[in-house]
Amino acid sequence: MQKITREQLLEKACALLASGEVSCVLGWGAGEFGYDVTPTVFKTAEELKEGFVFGDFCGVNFSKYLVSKTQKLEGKILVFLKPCDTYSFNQLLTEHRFDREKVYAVGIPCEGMADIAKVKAIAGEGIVSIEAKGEKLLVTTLYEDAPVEIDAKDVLAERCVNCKSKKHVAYDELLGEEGDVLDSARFDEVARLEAMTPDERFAFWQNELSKCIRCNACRDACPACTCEKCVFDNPNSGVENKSPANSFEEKMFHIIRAFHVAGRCTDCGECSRVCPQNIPLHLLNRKFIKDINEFYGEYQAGAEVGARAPLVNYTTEDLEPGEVFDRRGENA
Amino acid sequence: MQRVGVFVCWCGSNIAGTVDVQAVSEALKNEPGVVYSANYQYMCSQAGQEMIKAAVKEHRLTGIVVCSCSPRMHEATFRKTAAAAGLNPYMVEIANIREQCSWVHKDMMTGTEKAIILGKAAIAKVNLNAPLTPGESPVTKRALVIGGGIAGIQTALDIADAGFPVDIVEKQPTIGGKMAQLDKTFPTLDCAACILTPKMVDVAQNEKIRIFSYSEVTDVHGFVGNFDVKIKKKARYVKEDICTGCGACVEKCPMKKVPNEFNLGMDNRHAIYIPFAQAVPKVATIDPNACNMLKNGKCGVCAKVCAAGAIDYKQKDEIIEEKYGAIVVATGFNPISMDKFDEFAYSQSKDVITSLEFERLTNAAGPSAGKLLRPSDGKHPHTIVFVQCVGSRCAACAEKGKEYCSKICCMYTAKHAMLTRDKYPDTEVYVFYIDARTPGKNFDEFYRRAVEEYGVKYIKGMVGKVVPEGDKLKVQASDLIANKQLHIDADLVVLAAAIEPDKSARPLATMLTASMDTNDFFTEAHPKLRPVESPTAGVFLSGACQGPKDIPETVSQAGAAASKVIGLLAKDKLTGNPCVASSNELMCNGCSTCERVCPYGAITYIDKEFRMPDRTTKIRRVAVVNPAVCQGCGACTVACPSGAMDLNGFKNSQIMAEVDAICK
Amino acid sequence: MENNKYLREEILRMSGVNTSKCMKCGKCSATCPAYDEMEYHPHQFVGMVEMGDIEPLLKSESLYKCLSCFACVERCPRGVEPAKVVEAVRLVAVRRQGANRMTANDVPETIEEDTPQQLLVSAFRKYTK
Amino acid sequence: MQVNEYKPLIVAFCCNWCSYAGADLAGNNRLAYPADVKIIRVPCSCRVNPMFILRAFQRGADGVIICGCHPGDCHYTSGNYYTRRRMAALFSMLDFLGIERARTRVEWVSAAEGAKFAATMNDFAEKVAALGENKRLEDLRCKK
Repeated sequence: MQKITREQLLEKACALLASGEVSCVLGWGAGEFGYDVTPTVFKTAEELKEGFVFGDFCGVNFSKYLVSKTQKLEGKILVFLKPCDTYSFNQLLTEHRFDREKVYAVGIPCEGMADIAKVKAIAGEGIVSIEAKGEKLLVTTLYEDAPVEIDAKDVLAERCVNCKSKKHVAYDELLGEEGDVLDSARFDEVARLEAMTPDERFAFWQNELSKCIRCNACRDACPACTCEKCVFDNPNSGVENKSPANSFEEKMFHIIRAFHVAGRCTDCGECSRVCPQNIPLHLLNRKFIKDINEFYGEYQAGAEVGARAPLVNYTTEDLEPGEVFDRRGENA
Repeated sequence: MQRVGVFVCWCGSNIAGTVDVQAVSEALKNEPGVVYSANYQYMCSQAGQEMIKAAVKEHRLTGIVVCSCSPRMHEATFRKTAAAAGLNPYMVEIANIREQCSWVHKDMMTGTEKAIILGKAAIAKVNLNAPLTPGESPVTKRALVIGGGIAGIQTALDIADAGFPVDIVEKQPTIGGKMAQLDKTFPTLDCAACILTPKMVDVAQNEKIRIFSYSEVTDVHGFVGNFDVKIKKKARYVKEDICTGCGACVEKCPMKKVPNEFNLGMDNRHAIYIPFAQAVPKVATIDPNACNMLKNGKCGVCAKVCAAGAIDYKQKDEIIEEKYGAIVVATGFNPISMDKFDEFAYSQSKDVITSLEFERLTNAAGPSAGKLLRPSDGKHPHTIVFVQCVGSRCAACAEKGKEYCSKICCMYTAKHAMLTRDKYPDTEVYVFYIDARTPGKNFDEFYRRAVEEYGVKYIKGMVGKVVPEGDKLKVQASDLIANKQLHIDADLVVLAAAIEPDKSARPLATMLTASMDTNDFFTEAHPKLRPVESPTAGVFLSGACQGPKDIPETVSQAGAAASKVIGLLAKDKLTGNPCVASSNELMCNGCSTCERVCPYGAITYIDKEFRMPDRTTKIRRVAVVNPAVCQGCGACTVACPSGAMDLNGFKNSQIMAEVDAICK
Repeated sequence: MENNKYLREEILRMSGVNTSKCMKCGKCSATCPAYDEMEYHPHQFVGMVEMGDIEPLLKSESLYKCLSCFACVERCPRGVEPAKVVEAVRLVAVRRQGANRMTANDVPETIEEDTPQQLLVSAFRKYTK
Repeated sequence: MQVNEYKPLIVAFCCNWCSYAGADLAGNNRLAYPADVKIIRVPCSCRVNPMFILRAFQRGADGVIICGCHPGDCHYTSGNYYTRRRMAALFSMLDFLGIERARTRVEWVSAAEGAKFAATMNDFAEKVAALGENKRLEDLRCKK
């Protein structure tokens, strides 16, 4: 399904390592299963040849890893960035979270990544291997004799179904062809919820957020959540907590989490991708993005380095908080 | 744990009438940290204060809660009381049980209940209070005035008069600014030069004032009381201290065809020049773009004729570094460009001029030696059309004009029209106006005189277009009162161009971290109550850089700015408000979010080395708040995602504790 | 009066003009080449529509004297666009009468040899809607 | 007896320079408003962290109102402009989660508007009382 192949990336990585341009490569490493991909630092061509993978399950956004890796590792780091990753990359640069000089960014095209939950929903559990074949995925499981053939389009991750951009906004070098910013329908689901009655919305979120186990994966994967120490870990913040003891704390955590990244969130979708409970957390972020776009004009976090985020900006003509509701109907 | 004393005030019957003060002091006795609780008729009285002081000693109190009137009333009083008892004044919290309780609630039960809750909230807060000490910083007793027009001159003179040294930085070779170009001033018609030039001489002779002419501010660091400023003194290729201003060099300079900016390009000057006869400093300047010697090394006449030996072709730009305690911005204004107003044929005909050009034409020291002659053919104009609001009050196109009223045009146009009719009674003078705006002492009387005594024809309406035809200017305009379209054959058309802040203001504002509005006028700290201060502490505003102004207003604002500067420089040390933001560097990400919301530029970032638990070191970017600049609004604390930024006196934990106490 | 309010709103909606932005400077009328032909002038159109005084405009020949040259739109310092107001009032008149003042067939007869092209274009804009 | 009469608990964050002074003025003029309104003084409305608001709801507040200087009049020039954006976003999010809109409000009250302060508090308390107890954002552990 991906237009760019593992071999092309491997060749580029090995060449850059050999020339001394970079000292290591931040890439996707093979995990236990084919769909189980682990962010890995490769220091030699041998390590790369052995462990580097690339395919339809390489959704990890490496931008965030640069914050810690550039601090720890010597020399330049080669990182592969999909178009949506480059927005996070820029946003982190805007916030001075890593040294641009220590990174060699290679932009790679992306045809959309697959969601293993969707694959399992079709092919069932016990997946042994997944092979890409043209526009199809061949899934071999423990329980079926023949591989199950799945249309790759049918198992696209939610964020890729509503891909916002195939254009890279930052890179040192680009592999493959540059795409365009897309008109996505990413706000449709938010609009659907907005159209519900408050009671329905409350029921929806109560149900979703009750699943939260406070594993903090959403926070830890989020490229906007790069605080040295999170408020939820800060005993002086008044909101420190570790477990969702009751429904209030689930909401508290997710409201504050989304509020803290509001205006900075690039809508990369990592939060929902990593959520083990499949809570559609990205909808909270998108709600903020949609509101910001409607209230203060279109804004895409990370589109350019140094941009002033909407919530740390203002005009004297901004709408009043009360008017937020006047703009909508009783339910919507 | 604190040892808190609670003092409930009766305020006579003001509080005690609706609140059971005895019950309140009893109830609060059992709150955590409280070791003493009492009530008294008038806590703010001498006796009440003595009672607090005695209790502090007797019960070794570390915190005080006074349940009384609004903190806006007596917080300062009780802080002083605490300080007198040897306690840190910031260990006092007030529970407002008068304005926000006894006075707004009717029955005793609700009043008492609420007073107890408010008391609990104050106790919860004081339990988390920490002693705060206002920071002190020294004050450099020297002021910088940026801009040497009438605003800058007046400010500098007033500051110097109080005994403080002042430096004026002026980008032109001479001080004087726009006022030096004017002919007469409204509404008294005294000549601008007659009242300005003595002040310029005063500046030159004042030993407290230094003038850096032909200079620009290139860098500003520091904060109120302690600014470090770099000033670039551009090479004028003439030794300023040696040049006597005799003008021999100017006379002999062979390069005579340089447009004279002082006369707005209506005549020429030499490559070496003194802008005008009364210039201060009266020193020649060589225009490096026009001088043959500087361009290709061929000439050197001026050096030969200079008896003093002041010419120095090898002079270089010089950077001067100086410390200042206060900075006054007086960068002034300029008329906007008329290029976009094709309908008035400004770029097509030399006889369509701006009002500032008209000033030069009527000025005795101007290009026509004060005779009102048409720039095209030097003939006497018989019909003059003045057009008001050219580019002012223009909401249609931001590139063309300005949305605001330029304020001064109505009056100077009345002046121009009146003077023209006075000197040349055979001239027909039309003024096309939208509204004649003449608020000000003797202003409307002045305008009416122009109409009634001098016969200036004021027509309510606007000029639609001006078309040069032969030696005439065909003016098509509307007369809204007569409901007619007029066609006037004019000899001269004068456009009252809108004024805008000088282009140098925007980069300067960035250097000063002083805020500006969308029109690039400097913003004042408070539009009514602090009109001459910028929100950035230590930066003051004088003259048209803050908004369109006439001369009397400019001078009064200049004096006001000076008095603010004097008030600042008179202090040996600045005591800050200790309730300022501070960042916990262990938690700070250095993400710059807080810096963006700070209206005062109080936050900077440093790269700091941290020792990590694994004994390695790590360099991280962290925010540092300058307590002398921070005013304590708290915008940064909410912008900070990690909660590293907190506000002393209103810490997150303190406000949370209040919330908890109230919601219990 | 109610009717006027409705008419006024209709005209504002059709023209997309906010007449309250007008600061009554008269530059539109100052710049108007058809001024002398008109009984009501561009600034009056704006002012009268703003006041709801629309009937006299509907009855006036001025509606058909506007050349739609848009000079007033170009010059207005407040971005009011008087020509669009005139156009909207004219449309109201046309719709109300249920018939055009002229048909397209009548136009060629009125054309003189030195008729400027702009006039023709504007004439067709007006008379063939 | 008034035992069963439901009284909402309302937390009002007031900026020191305008709204807190406005509340004082309401007191000076003896303009009554419900005792259920408890005021917390902050230097500027922009000091109000969304965490404070959620905390109040957690501990059982039924409504939270934030009062600041009118836009353009902020003592710190721009503080209330940030408040305006933050709270617009936050309130919209709370609404998105199904929390009743009438429980949150931002109101600009100047130091001269004692009457407006009292009227605002009366109105807000009435609207919140109509909604009844806050059940959607409460934390049962914090209940007495």
